[in-house]
Amino acid sequence: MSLHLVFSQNGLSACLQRRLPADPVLMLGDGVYACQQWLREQLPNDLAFVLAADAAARGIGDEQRGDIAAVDYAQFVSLTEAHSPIVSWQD
Amino acid sequence: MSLHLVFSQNGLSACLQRRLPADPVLMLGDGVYACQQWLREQLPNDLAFVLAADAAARGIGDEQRGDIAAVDYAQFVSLTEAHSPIVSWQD
Amino acid sequence: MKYALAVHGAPYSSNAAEHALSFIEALQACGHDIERVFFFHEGVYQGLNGQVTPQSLHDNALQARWAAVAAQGIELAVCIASGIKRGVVDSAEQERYDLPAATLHTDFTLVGLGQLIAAIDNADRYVEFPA
Amino acid sequence: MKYALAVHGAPYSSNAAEHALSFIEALQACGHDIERVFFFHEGVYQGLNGQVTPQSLHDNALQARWAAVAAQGIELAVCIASGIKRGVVDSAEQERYDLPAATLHTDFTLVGLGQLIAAIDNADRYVEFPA
Amino acid sequence: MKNYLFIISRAPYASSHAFEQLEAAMVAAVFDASVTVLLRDEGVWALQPRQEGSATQQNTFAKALAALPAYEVEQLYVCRASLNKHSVSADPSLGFEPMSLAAQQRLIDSSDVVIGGQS
Amino acid sequence: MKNYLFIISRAPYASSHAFEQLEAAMVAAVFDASVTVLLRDEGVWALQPRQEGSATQQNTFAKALAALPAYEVEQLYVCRASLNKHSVSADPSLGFEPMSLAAQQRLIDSSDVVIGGQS
Repeated sequence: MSLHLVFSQNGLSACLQRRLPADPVLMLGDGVYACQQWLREQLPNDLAFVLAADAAARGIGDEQRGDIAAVDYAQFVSLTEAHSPIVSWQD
Repeated sequence: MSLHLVFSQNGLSACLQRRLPADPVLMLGDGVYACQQWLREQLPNDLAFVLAADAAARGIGDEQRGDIAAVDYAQFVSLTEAHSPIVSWQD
Repeated sequence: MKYALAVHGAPYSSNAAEHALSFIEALQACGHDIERVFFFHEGVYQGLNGQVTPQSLHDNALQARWAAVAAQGIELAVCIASGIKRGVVDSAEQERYDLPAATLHTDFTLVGLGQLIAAIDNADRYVEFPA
Repeated sequence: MKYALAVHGAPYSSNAAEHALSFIEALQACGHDIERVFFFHEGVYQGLNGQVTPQSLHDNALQARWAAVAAQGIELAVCIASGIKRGVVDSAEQERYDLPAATLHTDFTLVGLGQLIAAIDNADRYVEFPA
Repeated sequence: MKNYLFIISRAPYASSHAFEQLEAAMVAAVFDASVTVLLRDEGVWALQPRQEGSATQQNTFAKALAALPAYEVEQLYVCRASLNKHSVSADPSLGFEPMSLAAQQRLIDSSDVVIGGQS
Repeated sequence: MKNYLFIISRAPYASSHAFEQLEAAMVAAVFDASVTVLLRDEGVWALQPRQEGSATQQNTFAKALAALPAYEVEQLYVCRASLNKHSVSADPSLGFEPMSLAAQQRLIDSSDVVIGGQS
């Protein structure tokens, strides 16, 4: 099963069109701004993650993130252990 | 009167929202791909220009360009002589 | 007329250099003056001194074209703040920070952001070539 | 597990280096191996040897962090084709093309694109940090 | 001196573009130019409340914005349409006034110099 | 060897990203890997007919694409939705087969390695 790394808001759109519905998505860098789109489209929150440090830097807190889990780099590593291929979406 | 330099398709959208309706627009680089949007929105063709060399490299010919004039660098210079400020839109 | 120009893109990441160079050549053919060319943001990479033009692009050797511009007395001004953090340094900065090499091409010069504003203020037109 | 990593972004143009470095540090804490870090496209600028970290960012000195990675025997491999056209050259290329300076930091090495493919093929995972 | 409009259209942390634009605006102000700053498109993320750049060892961009009035850069605008598009609730303490697209058209037209084409 | 999917999502002439992606795909093929190329989003401009890179002293990207079969890169796909979005009439001589989004989902899922995150 693939893991998708999303680095921008446009990246999330491109990813959502091309990912299997059960694939998890990690939003990082400016990708953390895309968590609002995830919530708006009512996608399953258990498949979405944001990188905690990048979200904190940008002021993306619980309000913007809802139930999407914030993960640290160790959890980022765990996600990559469990999935292949790993696909990056910058756009 | 301003001259707008548009370097991408998104740049044209950002420009069109913020330009006065009589301002001319020169599309160059990947901005030449935006001439289809110009035609689709039925904007006045006498205000639009594409840089000939960039259009030729990308295969943007008469079919895509319609009545939008292709200009060389000397004509690009003339446009900048006649207008100020000159605003670049990359996006 | 007097023109101030800015280049914001690195080589191969955008057409900023090709556009600026062809525009400069056309400005000169029209008899205009160029106050300064300012390299800002990633545009500072245009000034790296070790670029090897791929053979397939030999008609478009950017540094040879920049050299021709510099030879006419036009200042190719690299933003010092944008440059030194990215590793584009002249020999003065190399000494100051004890760096292994000067990486700025000798046709270019490191200057402060004030020189961008001064050039624009002296010019009739400002044209920016983005990344 | 064995990981192959790629960095596609230049310093200050993207978070590619910060992401890759923190990811590498976490991989090592988890006991994973890193086959190679490959710098491609504008990522080659990570290897420039004259970068001066702004004082305000001194906790985030990228080259000091890359040095720590290299010190553990992990290859920091700069794509030679992407590098030399952009001006990122080692002393061998400096001599070959008669350039004014070697601009590649000694923690990095210039290699061919084949080394990207070889690293990926030997690894269990490939992770790419875009521009 | 001419009057300058600096447009910031990129988000602040993934690249240093917005920081560098701000430096240029401050330098223009030091030269006694009349300086206006406009945030548009992804640049409006600069006004997101509770930024904490230290989480990624960076400076906090909102703090750099807050320093603008000390440089006598006091004409601060943000595109209202972009705020709405990205659902950003701008931190009001930063003093950026929401501006319509029509007003942005007039602002650009009345500027001597517009800087900010990178994005 | 693993099977590789190279995704090109940027237009060919403003940056060398697409050219460099293609070089990487050819090298993987030289290593006898199974290589697939997918053009999506602005990458579909690579198939625009009548390109003439020499107009800007560049190589013609379509010619580089045409060389792929010589490297035994023969699985060539283009996103149909992106072609439609940009109104590109792909040059049929380049041999790229239009692919639905659903098929792209399966293609990505079945690849060992996906390269092309820059854009």
